[in-house]
Amino acid sequence: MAMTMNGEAVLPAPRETVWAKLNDPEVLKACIPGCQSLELASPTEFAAVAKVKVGPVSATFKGRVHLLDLDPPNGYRIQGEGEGGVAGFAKGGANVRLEEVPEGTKLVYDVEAQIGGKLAQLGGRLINGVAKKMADEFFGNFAKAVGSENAAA
Amino acid sequence: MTATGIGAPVRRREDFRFITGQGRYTDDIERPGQTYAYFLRSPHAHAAIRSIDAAAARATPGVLAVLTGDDLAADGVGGLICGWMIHSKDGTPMKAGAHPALAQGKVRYVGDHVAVVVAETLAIAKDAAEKIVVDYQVLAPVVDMNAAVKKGAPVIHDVAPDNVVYDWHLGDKAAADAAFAKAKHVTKIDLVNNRLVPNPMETRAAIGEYDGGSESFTLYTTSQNPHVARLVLSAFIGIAPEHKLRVIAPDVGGGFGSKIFIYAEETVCVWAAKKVGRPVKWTSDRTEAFLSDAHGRDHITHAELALDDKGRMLGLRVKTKANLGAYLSTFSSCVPTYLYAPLLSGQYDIPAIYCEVEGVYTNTAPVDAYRGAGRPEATFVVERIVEVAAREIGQDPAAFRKKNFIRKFPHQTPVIMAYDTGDYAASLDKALELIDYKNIGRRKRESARKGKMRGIGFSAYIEACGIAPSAAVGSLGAGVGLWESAEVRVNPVGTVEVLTGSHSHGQGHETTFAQLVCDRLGIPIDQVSIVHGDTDKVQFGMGTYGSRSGAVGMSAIAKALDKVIAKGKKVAAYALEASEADIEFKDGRFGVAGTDKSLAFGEVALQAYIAHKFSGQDLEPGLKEGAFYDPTNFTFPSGVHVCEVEIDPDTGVTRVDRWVAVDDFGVIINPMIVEGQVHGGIAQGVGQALLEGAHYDASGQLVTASYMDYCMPRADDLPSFKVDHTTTPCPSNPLGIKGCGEAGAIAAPPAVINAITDALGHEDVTMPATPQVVWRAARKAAFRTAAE
Amino acid sequence: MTTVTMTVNGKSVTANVDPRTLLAQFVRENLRLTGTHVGCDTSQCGACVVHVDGRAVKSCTVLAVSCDGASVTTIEGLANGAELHPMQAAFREHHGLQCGFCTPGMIMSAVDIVNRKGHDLDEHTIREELEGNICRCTGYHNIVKAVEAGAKAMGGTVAAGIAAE
Amino acid sequence: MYAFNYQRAKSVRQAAGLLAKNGEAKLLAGGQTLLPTMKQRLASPPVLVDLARIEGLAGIERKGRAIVIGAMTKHADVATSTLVREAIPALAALAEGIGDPAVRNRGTIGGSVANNDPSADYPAACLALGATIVTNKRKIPADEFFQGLFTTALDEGEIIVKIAFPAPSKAAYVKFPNPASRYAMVGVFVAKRGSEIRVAVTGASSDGVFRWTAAEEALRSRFNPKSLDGVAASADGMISDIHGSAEYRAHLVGVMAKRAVSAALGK
Repeated sequence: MAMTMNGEAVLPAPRETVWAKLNDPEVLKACIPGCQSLELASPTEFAAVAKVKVGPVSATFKGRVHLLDLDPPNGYRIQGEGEGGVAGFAKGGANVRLEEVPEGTKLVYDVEAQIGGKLAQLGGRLINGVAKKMADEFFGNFAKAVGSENAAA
Repeated sequence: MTATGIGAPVRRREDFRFITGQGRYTDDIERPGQTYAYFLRSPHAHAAIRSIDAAAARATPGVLAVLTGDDLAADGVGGLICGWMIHSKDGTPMKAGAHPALAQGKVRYVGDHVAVVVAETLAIAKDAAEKIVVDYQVLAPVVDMNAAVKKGAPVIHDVAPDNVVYDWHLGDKAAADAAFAKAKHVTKIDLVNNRLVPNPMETRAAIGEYDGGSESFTLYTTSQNPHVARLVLSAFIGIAPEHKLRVIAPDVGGGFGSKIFIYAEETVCVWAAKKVGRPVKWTSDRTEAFLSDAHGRDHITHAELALDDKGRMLGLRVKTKANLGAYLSTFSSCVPTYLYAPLLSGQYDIPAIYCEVEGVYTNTAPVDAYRGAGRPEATFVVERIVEVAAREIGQDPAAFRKKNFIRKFPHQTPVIMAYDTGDYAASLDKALELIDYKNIGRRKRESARKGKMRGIGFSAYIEACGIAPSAAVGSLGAGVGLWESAEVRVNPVGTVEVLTGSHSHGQGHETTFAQLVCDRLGIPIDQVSIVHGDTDKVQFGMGTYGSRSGAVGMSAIAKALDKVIAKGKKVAAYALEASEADIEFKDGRFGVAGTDKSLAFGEVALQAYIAHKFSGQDLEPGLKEGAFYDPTNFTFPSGVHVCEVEIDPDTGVTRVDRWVAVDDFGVIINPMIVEGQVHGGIAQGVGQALLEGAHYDASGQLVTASYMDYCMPRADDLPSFKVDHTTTPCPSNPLGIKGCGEAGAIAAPPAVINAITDALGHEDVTMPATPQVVWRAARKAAFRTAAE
Repeated sequence: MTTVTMTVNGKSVTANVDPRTLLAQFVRENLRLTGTHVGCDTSQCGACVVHVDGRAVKSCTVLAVSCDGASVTTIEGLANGAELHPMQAAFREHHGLQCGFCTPGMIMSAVDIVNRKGHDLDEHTIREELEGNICRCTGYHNIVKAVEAGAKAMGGTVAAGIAAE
Repeated sequence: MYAFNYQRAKSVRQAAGLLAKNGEAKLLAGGQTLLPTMKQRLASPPVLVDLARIEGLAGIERKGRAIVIGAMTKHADVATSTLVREAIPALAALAEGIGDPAVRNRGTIGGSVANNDPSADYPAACLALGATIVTNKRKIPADEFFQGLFTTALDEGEIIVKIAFPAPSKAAYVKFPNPASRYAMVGVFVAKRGSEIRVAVTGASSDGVFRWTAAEEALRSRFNPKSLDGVAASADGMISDIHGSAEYRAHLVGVMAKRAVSAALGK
């Protein structure tokens, strides 16, 4: 099942700072919902484990996260795919653009995600909502990470 | 008619065990030492398998084996087959891709079988399956039929580089084109016949067993045709020679076609039983059933009907794409061809018909016969285009049909079939009366006052049942002849065992077949037992599908009974010391004509076994006769179904308010059972029209893989039905039977859609006409009305 | 493993079970009462309906361990010896079954409907109350008739003829 | 199903203790959602804490103008309760429409509310009636309790004990069931108490139950279905699946709301 969504957030930090955070594995780890580990395999590739919990469902996905089309400090594409065992698989990506605005940096994202296997077979009504929630959480967490860092500084 | 003879609504003899929980279905059977199989299935619609690492799974305590396609190949186990050869227009044979029971190198749909784990418990098997690491190279899938045949589409089987299985046709193209050239009016429609999942309530199950001492196998399985399963497993797949393989189909919880086929799981259970040296049991869960049972229907069709200035039909042209899924299932190739196009004449006198069918591979579950198999698809085309044509030329749809009905029999259609008998107008007239057609206008106005929209829809269907004359189907590409066998064993005490090659999985054969025996032999029904579903008991048979059990299976029994009576006369002649020519058999007694000397059937049976009075050379002892019956023609049940719906335009909810079915099934053995078959068929047809649809997303994931998303008809989705019949006995079999099992599923879908489109005033409604579909269509209707 | 004791069809049974054992598995596999069927994975088809302490439940969605101390009735416990329960008799009389697979759950649900809604049931009520039981064979037409007649018979308003049949 | 350790709690305190000991433990209330999920191996709690034997967790009582329902009260018992039928017939009717009869005999109000499935019925009743969710730690107003898809105000180890529903003067719940699953595709609960009008919508939004404030405002001037003419729910954020697009769901919210108002007026 495939779905797409998009959104944007204005972050109170300069674009270079935001860009650096977008490339910081520790920040990414803290922002990916349910992320249990994120290990650097190369500067643009990570091995990731994330535990996804939605209501009664919980599934652990193991896979890779890649950073592609790097265009500092304007944006990149973050892409991942994971195997969730019985639950099936998930893959998806987001195009992230950073624009300078008077308040700081505007982050604009387009996400597309696809799942297969048991979750796709059984979870039809929930897939969109879950994907949206996870994207919102990721970028929400990211905004917080940028915000708190900035406030602390 | 006696209380238990032909025509009596005898209560079913099989029911006691079912209503008391004593039915014995495959999963109810527990074999000593049985192990459990669990299949690892592909989560991808299309992928190459680079490697399978099963070491961790094999090392799991309690695991007996993890087997893959490589193991199958190493043992020389053959692939699954498609038993009906179809040739394309250009004479080339259909392109059948290899179909291994466990994937070899590639998976082609979500649910395709990758490996099997055999373990002490199902839980252990599942745990171990999670440890198997499959390295997939994911390939682009193709799910949509139109996309599959486009240049550059992903190739599913190398033998079919354009994903076309066959490009087939039937009929006279030149004659059809000529008819259209002189037409005054041409009606054109585009239709989608939605993909369905059969969903018998009992899922498939199998227990394979191997006896090393006798080197023989036993397979307990949910089959509609255990002998065909044995034949295929033996002759084609090469599991064991036929005499070393016993297939038992015990109580089977519904089939609807989906249990005719020889599937991967059953095959693997038999093979694996020898490998692990223990019985191997597999029971499908419902999600597995959705993924891996053969689906039904799935056509895209464009059709055109040519009419003259008086509204008479001149010609019909039909072009269909049929989705056959990722592999050719056992009978899949014949369903959209010879079970479809020959029915396109419907009940109508159409001088010229031409039909083209393209069979297409996609990365979806295989598609094969499902209740009606080809005939519902044909009826949907015919009854939708006839309805639309009547509306376009402003004629009453009932009158338009009547005007075009075939009236003289036999009638040779332009598409193979020779209809033997029928009275289509009689069924229509009766249906119109039962639905109270003359007051439909008043009922529509009443609905409108409540803000609802009411519509009425007709479906005048015909089907070809009693499949099938062996010579006829042989000439069309069938791998086997479709006769049926019967054996009647009369015991010395006069009780009778009938062994039949038909198989009952809800049809009530233990009752109806016994009624025939009572009728013919004049003995009480409790002295008759019907034996079926075991290849060690019944020598051979073709099984139950295509509404053939009555017309073909019972005809074989009737033939064997005739032989029993003939032999009985000989026995009676010896016993009564009379000439055989003077022996008459009537009301269960053999008597000497013109005398009061007679013996009851049971007494003659005893004499046959005592044999004291025989001269051995003239007459063998015993009373047991067998027969093979090969029909001379198909049978042609027909009828008219009328559906009345009321639509809530605010929500799009369609309520089926009235249903009338008037069917001509020829001679009816048990009206109670026949009506039950009609009810069930209508429910499946209404399900197709309003509720059911298998839906794959663009990546090939089946998103309707449980009852959470696949909408099964429930009690409150349906009304009670008014079911009646007319009768023209079938002339081609000794009992006059036509067949009734599929009629409802064939007739219903166009009746529903015709009713909805009547209510809405336009034709733009697809199946399944879910609330959302109808809501949109109702809005379109409102815009049109506003614009007028 | 957890010990569980319950009364099934009037008989006390005690077993040591893996806690993940569902009630449906327990009656089918441990007790070999195979009249209770499993037809789906999502608690919708109703083939597995049994009564726990007099109330219909889907035994595929109940843990056996949570029925400790409970009284369970399965389809096998409905008839009184050779004498059919009036609802069973009505299903046979009205041809309310074909393949028989959904039938045990259907009958157990039907008895529960009567227990809750009384003996005089109209078609609309019966159809609504059967929401949790799926049948693929009958189109429900004869099931509805059977439930209506069975309900009446349970109230004793129909001659005992059916029950004694 | 994966193996798990089964614990039968005798008190809420003990249940909370078991949860505290194992963060992955799950509570078994009615199990009508959890057990099917576990059967599919989509949940693997190592410990299952059964609440069924805790005394006092099930039951219905009247306290002043409110109906208080114990967390382990089954849907069937709410549906047939004389107290509920007299004080809040709409709530009894809602309970009678959950799942099917056999599911209603196992499923519990506490389980449903704690799960906060976006298609569940009870959250709409809680929100529209202004219920208070009482836990082993505190009292949470419904407005604060439901926080989006499967998300609630419950902390780790917090257990719902009971739910208090103030009786409205008029109320009704009308739902449009998904044809297949029979879950609410759209369910609208309308309640009027004095001048306060609350309209809660379930099934439609991927964020779960929400109050439809535009409809509340429209109904405040006059509690009549006609007041909702021209008031349209936005399709933004609505669930879109094979059964219904966001647009269709948004449309149904309007239709169901009108029907609920009519029903509340006894029409």
